[in-house]
Amino acid sequence: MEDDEYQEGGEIKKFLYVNRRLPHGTAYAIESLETVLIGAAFDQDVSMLFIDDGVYQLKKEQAPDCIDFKNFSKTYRALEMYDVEKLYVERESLEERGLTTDDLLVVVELIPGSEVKALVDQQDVILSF
Amino acid sequence: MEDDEYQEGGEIKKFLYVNRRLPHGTAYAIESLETVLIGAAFDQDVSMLFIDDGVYQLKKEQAPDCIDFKNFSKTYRALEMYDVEKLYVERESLEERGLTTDDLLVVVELIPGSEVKALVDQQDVILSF
Amino acid sequence: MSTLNIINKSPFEKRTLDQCLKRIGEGDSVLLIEDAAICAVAGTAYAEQLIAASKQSKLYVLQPDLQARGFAEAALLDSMEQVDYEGFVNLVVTHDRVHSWL
Amino acid sequence: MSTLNIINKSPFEKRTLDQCLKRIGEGDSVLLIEDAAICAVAGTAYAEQLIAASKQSKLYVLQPDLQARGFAEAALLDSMEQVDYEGFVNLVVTHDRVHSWL
Amino acid sequence: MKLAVLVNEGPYQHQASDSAYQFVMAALAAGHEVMRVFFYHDGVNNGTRLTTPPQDDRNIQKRWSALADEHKVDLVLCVAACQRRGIVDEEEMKRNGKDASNIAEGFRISGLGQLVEAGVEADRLVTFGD
Amino acid sequence: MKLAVLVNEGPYQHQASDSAYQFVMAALAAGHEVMRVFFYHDGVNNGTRLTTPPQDDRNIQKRWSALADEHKVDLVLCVAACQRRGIVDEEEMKRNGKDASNIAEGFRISGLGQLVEAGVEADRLVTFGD
Repeated sequence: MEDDEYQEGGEIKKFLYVNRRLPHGTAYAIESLETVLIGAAFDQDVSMLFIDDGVYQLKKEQAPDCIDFKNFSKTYRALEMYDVEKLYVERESLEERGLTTDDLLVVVELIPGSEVKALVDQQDVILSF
Repeated sequence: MEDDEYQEGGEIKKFLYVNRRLPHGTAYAIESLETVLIGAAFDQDVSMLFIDDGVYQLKKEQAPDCIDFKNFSKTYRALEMYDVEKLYVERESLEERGLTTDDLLVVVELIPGSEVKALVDQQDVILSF
Repeated sequence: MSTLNIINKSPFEKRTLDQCLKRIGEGDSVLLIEDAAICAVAGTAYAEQLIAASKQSKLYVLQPDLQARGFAEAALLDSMEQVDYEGFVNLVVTHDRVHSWL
Repeated sequence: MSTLNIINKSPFEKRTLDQCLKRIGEGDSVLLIEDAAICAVAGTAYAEQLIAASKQSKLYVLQPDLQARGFAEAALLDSMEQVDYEGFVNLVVTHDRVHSWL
Repeated sequence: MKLAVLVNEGPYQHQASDSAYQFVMAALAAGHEVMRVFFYHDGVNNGTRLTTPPQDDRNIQKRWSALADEHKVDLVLCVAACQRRGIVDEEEMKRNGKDASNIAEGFRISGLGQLVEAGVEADRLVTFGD
Repeated sequence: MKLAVLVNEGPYQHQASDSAYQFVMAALAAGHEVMRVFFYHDGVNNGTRLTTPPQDDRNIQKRWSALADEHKVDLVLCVAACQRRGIVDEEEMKRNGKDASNIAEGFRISGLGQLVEAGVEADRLVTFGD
């Protein structure tokens, strides 16, 4: 039952944050983003994957101040400064919603659904809220 | 903007409790049932409608004690004592789930989906958790 | 005898929209709020289903919830009417009952 | 490189099961817990989809969650293996990672 | 018209409490009466005074408390839901032998009968949840 | 093996906290180490000592507190989530000028870094939510 693949300290782990929910209707999107920002200090290998309704988190022109919510969508633009540079968006998720990469706040890597498994298979830790 | 159809006191209102969720995974089923029991004291005209996953609330042989949950399913049998006698179950909801009325704890009135609207249209208040 | 049906979840996430639409009819209205607002936008996978529903029911979307999610300027389905919270209150008052599909 | 995928919601309520199954493959497993346990039972509208998925992925259901909901004695899908919490822990340990589809 | 509102989710996690608040404000502005807001399920978590949300965010509890103060709206937390979730007033504190209370101003704890009563007395009941 | 667990929902409303508890008990019984249970989002509501569940029902908070005591499992509540939801220890009480605390025994409030650290240090991280 022992797994010596990773020793404590030193070793770098691959973290994948899977975002599947709309922003604002629930707090999962903002609290996921907060985890990514805090996690950046740990110098791990971080990727973010936006699939299903998670692609709406990156939609341009969000104005949640109209319902008295904080507008945290700008923070996705700041991820680069935290060395979080691998943002993947599933093409089919955009298409079903009538969206294109032009609708998104940040430059992302568009991947087909058939490549999601390969991305997941590389990871050590998956966080999906 | 005034609605004089019902005066306070005296008048009896028709309440429909719509149950659409599985029991145990969330507390909505048990807390809905608690409302019905408390509401019985108000001498209103109460009906309960079980559609979608709500039909599972009436499944026989529930044993939630195996995960340390209270077994409140017997309470559905006691509804009669509270004069809550109109329990409607949608036929299609049972069928999709491979269930029949033999699987249910209580005697219910089976209605086709096409009659749900007529039932709803008779109501004054709809509570769905 | 009209019912105001309120949907608050994305049809991509939950089946509530389907489950509501198949059980309502003539005289009923549907109001899309919170995360459900996004399906008021033209071009989603649910457009056709909503257009079909609009033949018998009135469809409304809560504008602030659309705007919050970045769709203030987006093209909406033809049959979709935008309301603000004042309009939401009016819908509640002018229907016989409210059914929140949770 | 295998992933244990955990689903906890009924496919009648949420689309999580669909969304998971279409993105996993060879070597992956699916564990149905909580409200998702009910789709392990034979004869539901999701039986076919799960049987198809079982051609490439192993399917498990958490027995206590089935029993809680009244299906301890029910016929399950052929491809469905029952585990208790001890079995759940074993699945976690014997896969490379865990993906909870929330 | 006389309206009542039911809130089934707690603050910040779901939009339900925000939507309910905006709805109540609009209803009052339009001249309607809001006879009661009933908090059930996790909704009772709106009634704790111990939150400290980020300074640049809305304060959901204070907004409800101010509404109760200014518009005399009756904010009722379900007692059974409070007991399961740890919302306590002075009386519940004594009754259940707790060493602290956490209820916020403008809220009161009462029975589920208050929800049914709201359904009976109001012309319309509107539910906000998950 | 070294395991970590994340709980995203509060007690009684969702099964998440129950499932997580049963999982942790089974993991300990099988001889694994559970290095941390991290409570995030509404999950922090598991850590209040002010609940009084019905006598014939499970006491979710007491069960977690007993687990911490008997098995030395580290139960961590996310500080930012606690502030939004009103879970307060002595230190937070002073820092935010509150007049009461409500944290239960065996829980501690700390930063989100503790979740990431658990992901780094544990061999497997298992999430329970809605």
